[in-house]
Amino acid sequence: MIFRKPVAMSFLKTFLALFCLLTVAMGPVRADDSHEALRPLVNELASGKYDDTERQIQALVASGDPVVASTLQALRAGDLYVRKADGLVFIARKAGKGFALTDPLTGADAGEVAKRDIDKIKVNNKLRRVIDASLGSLTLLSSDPTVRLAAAQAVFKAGDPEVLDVLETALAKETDDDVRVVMEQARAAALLNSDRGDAEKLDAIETIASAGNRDALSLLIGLRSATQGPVSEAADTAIRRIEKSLALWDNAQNVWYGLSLGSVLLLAAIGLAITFGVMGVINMAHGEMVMIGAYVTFVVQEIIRGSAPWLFDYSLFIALPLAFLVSGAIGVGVERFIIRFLYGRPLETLLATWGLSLILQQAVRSLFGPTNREVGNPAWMSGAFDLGQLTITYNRMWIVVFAMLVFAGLMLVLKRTSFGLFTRAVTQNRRMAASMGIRTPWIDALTFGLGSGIAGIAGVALSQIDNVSPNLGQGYIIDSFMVVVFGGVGNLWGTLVGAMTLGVVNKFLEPYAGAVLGKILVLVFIILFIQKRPRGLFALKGRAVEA
Amino acid sequence: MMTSYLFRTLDAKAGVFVALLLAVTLLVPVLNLAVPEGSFFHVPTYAVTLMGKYLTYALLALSVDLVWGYCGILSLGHGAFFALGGYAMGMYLMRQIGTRGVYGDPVLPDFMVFLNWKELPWYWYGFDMAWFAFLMVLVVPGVLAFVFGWFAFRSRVTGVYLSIITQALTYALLLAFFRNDMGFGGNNGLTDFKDILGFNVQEDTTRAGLFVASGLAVIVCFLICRFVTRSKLGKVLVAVRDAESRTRFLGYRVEHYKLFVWVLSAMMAGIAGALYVPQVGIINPGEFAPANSIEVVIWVAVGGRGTLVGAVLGAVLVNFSKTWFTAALPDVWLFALGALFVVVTLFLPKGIIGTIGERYTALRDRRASARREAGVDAEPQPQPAE
Amino acid sequence: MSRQNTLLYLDGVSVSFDGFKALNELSLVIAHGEMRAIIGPNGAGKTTMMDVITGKTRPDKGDVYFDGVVDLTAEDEASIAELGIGRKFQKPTVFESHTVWDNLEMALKAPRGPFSTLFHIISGAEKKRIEELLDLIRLSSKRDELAANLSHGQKQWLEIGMLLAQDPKLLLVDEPAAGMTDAETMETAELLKDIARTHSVVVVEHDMHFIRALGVKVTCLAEGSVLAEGSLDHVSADERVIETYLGR
Amino acid sequence: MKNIFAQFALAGLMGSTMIGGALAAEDTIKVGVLHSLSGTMAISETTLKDAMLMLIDEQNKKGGLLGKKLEAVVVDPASDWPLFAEKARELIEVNKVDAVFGCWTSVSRKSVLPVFEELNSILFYPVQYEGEESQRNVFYTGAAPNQQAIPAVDYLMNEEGVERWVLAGTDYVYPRTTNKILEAYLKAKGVAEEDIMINYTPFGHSDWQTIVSDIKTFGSAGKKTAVVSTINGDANVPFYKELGNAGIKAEDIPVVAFSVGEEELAGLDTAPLVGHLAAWNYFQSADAEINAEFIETWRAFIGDEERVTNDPMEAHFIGFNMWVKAVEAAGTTDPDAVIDALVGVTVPNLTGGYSAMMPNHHITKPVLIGEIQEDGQFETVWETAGLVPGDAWSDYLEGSKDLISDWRAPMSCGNFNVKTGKCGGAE
Repeated sequence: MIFRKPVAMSFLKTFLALFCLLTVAMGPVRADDSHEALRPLVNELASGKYDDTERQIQALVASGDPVVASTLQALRAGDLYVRKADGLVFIARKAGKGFALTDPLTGADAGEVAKRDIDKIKVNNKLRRVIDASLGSLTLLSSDPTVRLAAAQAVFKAGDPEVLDVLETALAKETDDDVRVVMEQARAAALLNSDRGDAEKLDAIETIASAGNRDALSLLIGLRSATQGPVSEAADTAIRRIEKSLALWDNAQNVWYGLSLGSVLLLAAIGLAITFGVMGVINMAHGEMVMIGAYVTFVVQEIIRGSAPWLFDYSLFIALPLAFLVSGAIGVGVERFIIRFLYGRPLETLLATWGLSLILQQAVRSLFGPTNREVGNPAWMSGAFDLGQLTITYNRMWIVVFAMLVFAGLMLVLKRTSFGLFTRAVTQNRRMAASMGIRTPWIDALTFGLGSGIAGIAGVALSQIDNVSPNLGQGYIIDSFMVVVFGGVGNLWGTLVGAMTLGVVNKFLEPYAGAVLGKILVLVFIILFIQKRPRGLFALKGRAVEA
Repeated sequence: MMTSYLFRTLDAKAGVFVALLLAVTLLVPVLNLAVPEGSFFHVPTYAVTLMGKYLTYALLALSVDLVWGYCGILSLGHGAFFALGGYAMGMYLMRQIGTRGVYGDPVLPDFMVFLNWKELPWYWYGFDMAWFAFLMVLVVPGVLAFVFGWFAFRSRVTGVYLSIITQALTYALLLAFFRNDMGFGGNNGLTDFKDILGFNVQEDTTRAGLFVASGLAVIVCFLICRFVTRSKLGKVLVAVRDAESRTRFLGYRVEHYKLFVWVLSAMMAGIAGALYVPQVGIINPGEFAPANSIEVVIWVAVGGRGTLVGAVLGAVLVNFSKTWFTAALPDVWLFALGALFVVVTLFLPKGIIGTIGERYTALRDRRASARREAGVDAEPQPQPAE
Repeated sequence: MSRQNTLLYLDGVSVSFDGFKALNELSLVIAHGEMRAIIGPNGAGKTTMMDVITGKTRPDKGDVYFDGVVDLTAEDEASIAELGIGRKFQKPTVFESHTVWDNLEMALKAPRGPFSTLFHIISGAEKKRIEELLDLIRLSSKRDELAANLSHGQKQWLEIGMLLAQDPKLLLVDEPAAGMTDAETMETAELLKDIARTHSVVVVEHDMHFIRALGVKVTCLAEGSVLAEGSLDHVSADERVIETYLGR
Repeated sequence: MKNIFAQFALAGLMGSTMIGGALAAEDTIKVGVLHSLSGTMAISETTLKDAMLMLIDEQNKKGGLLGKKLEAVVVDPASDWPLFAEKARELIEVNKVDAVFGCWTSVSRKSVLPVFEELNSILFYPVQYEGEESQRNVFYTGAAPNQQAIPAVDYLMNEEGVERWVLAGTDYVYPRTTNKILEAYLKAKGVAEEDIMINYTPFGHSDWQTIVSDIKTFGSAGKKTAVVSTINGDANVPFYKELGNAGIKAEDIPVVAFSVGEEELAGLDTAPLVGHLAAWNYFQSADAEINAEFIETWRAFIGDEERVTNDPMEAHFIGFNMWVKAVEAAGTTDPDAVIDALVGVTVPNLTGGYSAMMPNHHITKPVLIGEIQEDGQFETVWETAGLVPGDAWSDYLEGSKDLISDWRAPMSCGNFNVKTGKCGGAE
């Protein structure tokens, strides 16, 4: 992402001038007609293609007037419009029906106009990069460290030698260590493109290599091809070093991906581990329970968007219990009206639940329409952070955590509560349990409800990474059955281990075999594994098996 | 000897059924070809192909009923054998296109041409010969079933475990055939067939012919199933279904019996697929979809598990209502279909034929028990587990 | 004693499920033509012993030989049955959805391969044999009934009939008298004695009257190994037997 | 008993056909709508069904066609490809429709082709597709590769200075072909082998972690990199979510998609995607009176003020109007007459211009490159100077570069080989 286009160069040169001007007279920007000289330049932005726009920006910048910074920001944000009537350019912001115009130079209010009276001045990704780079080198001295950080990163990407002096001044002033590190990087990057001596460049390579991340790698590869002699060699060795370490990190990355995929599988399967694993109901409607959970999330978010936007970040916490209740309630209903007539006839449950899944899908389709519905990620679920060289996205991380919590919670319920005790009693020996005064019908209903409810909250999690559409459930049902059976029916630990194993295996196969073949291999693996252990990973042993 | 075999295979009930099937098989084409358009009795070609499709489905259902109804092997992956048979036929039909493809390549099918394949992959050899292709229709599903069954049954994979790995099998094949690198046309599958054994597949006469072929196939396979299930082997199969380990203690090698019926059933499914493809005019990986296989099981369950006739009936009935619903109430037909399944399960637990049969025997028992000496009480028995 | 001229020979057989020792160094010898009664408290390992003999359960260690030469631990259920060991289960397990007649026909000694059964047509001889058995087990009148509709006792007998139909060298009979009226019990005892004339039999039973009626050598198992062996009187006089099983 | 059932099935079947016949007798012109309303494709196709109903509605308000009312016959092929063929046959044979508007996936089109050929009816196919086809009874109102993919690549190359390419797609024929074409095109433009990465994923792929990180890696080779995505509709949402979370910004690695329209974007939070691109022949944001009208009618019809419009809808809009015009010109709905009349018909498109039906049964379209906005809309950042005529046979594929299509007499051939001068492919 380094561009050495003459255009960029020359107009960045002028930023230097601009910068000096800033340092000399840091006084308040005087809003007087001294800017009027820029007026024609600004208005020119409205005409021509992107290349022209780039030239115009450069011209603007050349004027060395700090006021253009705000104009450029507006341009980047797409807030710069031209008034059709007189071809004047304004910063326009939505105000009620129309747009409120402000003069880009004086900042004076220029009244309101309707949408149709003005035209947006379009920018594309390239122009955005250009503007970023220039603004970056402009804001290196901002008082706000975060701004400085952003600026430093922009300059690093640009890697433009012209900003070296600015960088060095900034470095000298810099107090924040994090920012300093990045600035060092940026300086090195810029230096490598400058005409400084090899000695300095070799140090620069060291500095960059020490970052050891993809950006550094990309930069060095570019350098290797661009230069020759000792620098090129040094770059080459550095590249190999980075690549080696990255190769190691890739394995770690795969493990992480595997675990995160595994926990998705776990979430999808764990409800089934109860309805199918514990109760022996071949529950084909399980996927739909998950889907319903996802739709609950959608509804909750819709309501929040409409009435209480400030709640949005908590939408999931509101959705979780609701999803559990809704899916759970449906589950109980299903058990009462359908499943309970079918105990001891697992195959018929397959048939009925299959019919049920068709009905539920169509119901949701009629209710919410067949298209995807938008479920947003709350702030704390978006973005990623770097752990060493692996990027961990927040939503994946929270889903892993969530899956573990759900599992632990379920274990607790089944092992520690009297309800769990009853459940196990009923599923192991219905008659005996009944004779001991356990109200088996209700235990059945509640157990099924529990399984469905868990599926529901799984839906909440899955809504964060996948489509929310009537087909959501179909995508997971098969995998879920695979996981449960692979792990060993009726054994929650099996489900956990099974899910994680399949996830990791899948993710280690994918880079070599590709996504499709990888999945096929996993399925073959399952088939073969079942030959080895006909009752799954965690099979029950002893006489109980035959019983 | 032969006579006793015949007697074993064809009792009165089966006779009626076969006669009826035969009648339909022969009557429909006549009504389609001989009777003029306008006439009330004219059967449009549309209906012929449609019923032809039903018949192939019926055959598929028959094959599932044989393993599930009589041997308790619940296959959630029979669609795989069906599709493989279909692909074998499809490959033959593709080769028949010859230079009539859009690129006019004498050897390569169109999809290979525009994906820049240079020559025909080895596994396509021989499919230009009808006899070889038709042989493959039996061999490919048969061999897959044999290999899969050999391992699964020997290591005593049973119940849901077996069901799920059959599902894994068809799912894996689904993904595999989706890959364009496999050389089976990827998602588009094989289509745009021109002619079969020299007859244009779009001719009414050809369609009628295929219909008759399907009808006969169903009849023959039905008789084979009868022959198998009514034999001592059939009794052993049922024994395996109800009490597998007990059968072992009688000295029967359960895995051999399972393997035999499993392979037989897979071949039937293959034939069904092979007859299906030329009638619907396309074979694509979608046929491997686990959902399809599950639906087949449902046809059988609706008709009545372990009654052969029920399987045929269920397949026709469910698919007929599907056709009807999708046209009559396109927006909500899934409700109708889903409801059908639920209702059947709840109120006709043994399926249509099964329930009828039960009523009948119940009646007979009541008569019998009147005569039966007192003091002997038949205690209720639990349902045989799957 | 050497296993050469024995019919069934168990030596130092141990089996454990998840730590629980079902059989513990069990040794037992059945001679040709012998009839043996096995008694013992629940969990003594009686059924497990049968499982081991019939190949349902693999012993962790120990030898199990049939006819002195055949190592049963290397065979599976089917081949063991083929060798001539028939078993009747504690809980009567007949094929519910088959008629009495079909149950016997399937048990009848004949080639067991799929193809031979596929083309099998029942012969006069076989019919005759089945008739005999029906008389023997007193079920002639119920030949066309579904086994499911038989009473408990009748099922026990049908299963014994199936056992005979196999015409095995050794019969393993697990609690034949369970759930029978006293009359039935005595009849069953008689039946078994008849059988014992032509076959070797191992009977597991709790019912002392029944054992006494059989009047054969008795082995008492406890905690997976032999506690005492000998005539019923001798065994029931044994202190430990009284302690662990008969009670005072 | 069983016989009764069988007879019922038989009778019912005939019954249905009879009813069909009866309906056909009524004095309406029937239009078939063949879009999946259930199954995996319902997500995209249901909208088109509604669009067709609206168009037919509007036409009837204008007094119908040839003095007759139009009647829509809707069936549900349920995303089941053989069922498409069956339903097409039902529409034509039983319901006696005069034209069919439908299909989305290539396979569904392939599946119905023989039926339309045999029964000589008309199909309007509204979705962008891989080309390599020109059939007498089919009119392709969606984009051919040269009306979408190639201009998009040109834009990235010229305007954004992209030097390194990731061609990511779902593993089916449209992406395969498009990528083949693009690969050939890029190489022709002097892009090196190692600067092209091609990646295929299964349908409905939902776990994009590995691929996204691969793209990141591929992008860190010191050259400006872009992703050309032919990922199938449903898999896009998780893909973009992963992309957004992994912090791949449009400024760093822009993604240009060919199957992501307003409908797909409605399904996700577009904030992190701003700046990523899509190439279509129509955007809802298109600044034209006729478009504003269309959107208004659509929202009124569907009763949802938020409902979006998209490119395939425009395709149906164009196709339907072309058919109407052709029928009026021919004065009959007889297929042969209409098929001939259709070639050369010109109707307004929704981007303020006109689209014409060409002899190869494809149409002329403008190509627009749009950037994703926060509000889930696209902002056109670039468009072709004039209209681009759809090219049935790509010039970048060996098999087809010598083929042309012209359904006018005397040639009337869909795959005329200019080398051999023969109709009927390469040999």
